[in-house]
Amino acid sequence: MDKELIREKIAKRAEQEIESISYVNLGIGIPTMVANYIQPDKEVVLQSENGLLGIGRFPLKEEVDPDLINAGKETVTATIGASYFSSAESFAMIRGGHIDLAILGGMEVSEAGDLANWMIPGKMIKGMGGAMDLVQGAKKVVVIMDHVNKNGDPKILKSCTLPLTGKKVVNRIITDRAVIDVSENGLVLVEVAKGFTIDDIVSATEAKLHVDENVKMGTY
Amino acid sequence: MDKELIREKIAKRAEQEIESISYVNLGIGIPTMVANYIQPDKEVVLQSENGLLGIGRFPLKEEVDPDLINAGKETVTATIGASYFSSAESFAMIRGGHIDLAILGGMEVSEAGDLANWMIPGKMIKGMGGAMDLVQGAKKVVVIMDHVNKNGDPKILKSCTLPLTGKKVVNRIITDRAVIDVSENGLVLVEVAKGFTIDDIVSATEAKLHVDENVKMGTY
Amino acid sequence: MKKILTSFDEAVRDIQDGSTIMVGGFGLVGIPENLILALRDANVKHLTVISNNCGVDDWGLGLLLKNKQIDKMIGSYVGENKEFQRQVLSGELDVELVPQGNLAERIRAGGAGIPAFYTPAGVGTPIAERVEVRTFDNKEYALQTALKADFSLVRAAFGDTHGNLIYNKTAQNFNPMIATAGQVTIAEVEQIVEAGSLDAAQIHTPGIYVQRLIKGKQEKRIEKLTLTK
Amino acid sequence: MKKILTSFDEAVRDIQDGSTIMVGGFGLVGIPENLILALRDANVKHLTVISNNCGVDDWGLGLLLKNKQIDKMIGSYVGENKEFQRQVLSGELDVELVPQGNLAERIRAGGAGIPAFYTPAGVGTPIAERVEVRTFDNKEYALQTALKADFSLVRAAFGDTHGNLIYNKTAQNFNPMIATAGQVTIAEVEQIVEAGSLDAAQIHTPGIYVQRLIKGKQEKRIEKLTLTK
Repeated sequence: MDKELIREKIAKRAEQEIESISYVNLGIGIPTMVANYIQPDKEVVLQSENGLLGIGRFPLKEEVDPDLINAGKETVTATIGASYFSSAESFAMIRGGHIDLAILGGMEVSEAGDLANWMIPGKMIKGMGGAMDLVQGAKKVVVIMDHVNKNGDPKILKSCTLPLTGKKVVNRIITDRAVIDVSENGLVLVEVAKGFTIDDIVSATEAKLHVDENVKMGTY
Repeated sequence: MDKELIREKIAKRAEQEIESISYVNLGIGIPTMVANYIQPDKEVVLQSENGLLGIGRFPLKEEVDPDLINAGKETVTATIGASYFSSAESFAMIRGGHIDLAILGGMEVSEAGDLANWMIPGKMIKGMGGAMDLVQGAKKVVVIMDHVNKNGDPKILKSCTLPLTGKKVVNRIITDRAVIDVSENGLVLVEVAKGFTIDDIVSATEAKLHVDENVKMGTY
Repeated sequence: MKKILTSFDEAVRDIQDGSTIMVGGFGLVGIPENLILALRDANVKHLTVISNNCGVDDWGLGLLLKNKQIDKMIGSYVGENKEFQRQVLSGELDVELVPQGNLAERIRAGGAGIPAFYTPAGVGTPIAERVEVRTFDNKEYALQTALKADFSLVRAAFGDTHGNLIYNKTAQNFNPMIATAGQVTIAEVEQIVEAGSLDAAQIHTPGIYVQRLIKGKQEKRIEKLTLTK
Repeated sequence: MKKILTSFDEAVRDIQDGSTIMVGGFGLVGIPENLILALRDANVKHLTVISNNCGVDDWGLGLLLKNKQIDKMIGSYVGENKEFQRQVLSGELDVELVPQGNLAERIRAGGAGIPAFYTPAGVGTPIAERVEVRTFDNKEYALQTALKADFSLVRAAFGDTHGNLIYNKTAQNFNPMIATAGQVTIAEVEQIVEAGSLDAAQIHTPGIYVQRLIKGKQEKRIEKLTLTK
């Protein structure tokens, strides 16, 4: 499957995590794409940590306002019923547990739900932006990423090798191959994507994987 | 002199503490009266800790808005250029050192500049309101009060007997009889009101009083 | 998108005996009048109430006091209420007095996920006797912990169907922070308008903080009418 | 009532070598464009800059970077700027990366007289290695200290003659907190209006925080133009 289709597949599956009447923060990259697939019957308000509750679609050319961007610095519009506020208020909202769901990208996730997604030692210094705040503050944290890296090595590990974004913060991992929950007893495989077997997933995962008794096959 | 005239005298003297182009918080009671005497050529913005920067005069009957009060719960108006905000923002402003001057009433002031003005053990429980925040946050704190209490006993003491509002917080004391500065070396008598001698002030003050070499007599 | 109720009784129905509630307002300005009346009628007991003041004898939170529904009061100024004094002196009512700025910030912290912070107010006074005092840059500060509530009751001038609120003048006061610090926040508003009617840049309380909305007619009693003649 | 300037050079004239400055904006949105240009022209050196981002190579704070005016940068995301990378790797530039919410709150604390507070962000990560970690209610939090500046540079859509500011949409971002945390706050505004023209209940930054005002024409460069076709 080509890269774009894989991204789309992950984004579509991630959309199912979003409940109607909820406030959601979508990270930069594939998480932002999730917005494109939100079912029209769901009432969802998207939060942008730069100070907007109610991100709308991208603007038409004539609607572009350079003062209106999302956290990925892309020009956007605001929905009806949106509100603007300061960064302090925005992170008060995030830190205070008012965001129902945050969907973020990941480089590595550990058995304990640790997440690493902000830096690779020796590489470009970028900064963590709002990720460290989001993983601590959102009621539910879903990480979406490829199951293995470019070299085919697992990204779901016994423990992370990269500097952490947060410790014990991930609730669910959605990859191109599987959906895995972080439970108190470790990782639980709950869904397997089309074209993969349980063994495929287990062997592509370094961390110990418990297979849920109701694991669903070929769900996406 | 009757009570009302004494209050007026103190308020008028306290007005001289207010510089042009400054932000001032006036406490409840005589401090509020100070507003009546502010020289019209001074640009002064009065802050009210319930969320108003720019307290105006009392309203005409037809202007009364029950949603617009000062911290003493009196109906007021707002000046041109005023702003409203929350209590958290209001005290961020106070605590953050943005208020140039706070004028408060006092029960007792000590040699070290400690202030007691919020409770008398065994009497009615009222609460400190915003006084403890104001004395810590304002750039300059002026206490205005009678020089002695109803029994003729000094209110300016070696150390306060009542529970404190703040420790080492007072910069200047203005009474019906004198103006006294709190310095690092103790209290300094800088002005004596009409009809009093330096000895009168010293004997009506329990705390040790240094007499300023330029002490002014009969200034108010 | 938000639950818009029409019955005040229903709005407060799940507030139970022993609940902690926060109530907006400064004096009688900006108080959720009808939610308080409904709480009185519901007759729930053993409440812990967090509010700057406690109403007057016959209005606002004073009504709950009179009805002996409050076990503990956390506030900054309670001097307007004779029944309050009586209950404290007789031991029926527990009171925690907090400097007003500390109170506002502790409530904000509760809504903002900040468990504790340092503040200068109260240092060297009886109220900081039992808290940690720490020096930063040669000045002493007291540790203050966050306040949260099971239910927050606020009043706004306008509320839209997404729960966005705008307050009027000094009726804003404690309401915005209190709206953020309740597990469930119930907003009594003077007018309910369609989402989109309010300017997005001028919302005081974003809808995310508000779970229930109800329209209420306000008496707006004036405590101290002062006039320029 | 406020000093209204007409020269950007004059507006930044007393910012000296070694000053700590805070600059509003998120990406290139809401940055005080002309104040930054004037600072570049003033060629002051050894600045400590506190800002969420550091501009791009040829605009915003990137201009000061290119001109080697910055010794230390405190921000949350600096990934858009190649020169930034080069200077950090070569040891010319010191950088302190702070989670965005911690940064916003530390600046707010600086303006609000709160010397320190506890926050969950960063706990268990490298950035909390050298700070106090403390448990409240079974969760760990890191102590964060306030940030202040000698000068704060902000941009608003409207400023009135009393210094009251209103921001446009997401150009608000860090500007309101930064306005409170500078010893001297300089506001570049798109329009200056008479006091009284702005609704008192809709002011984002009360004039008390603003020492100087100047009107500036904005380029408002767009970093990532994304359109619905």
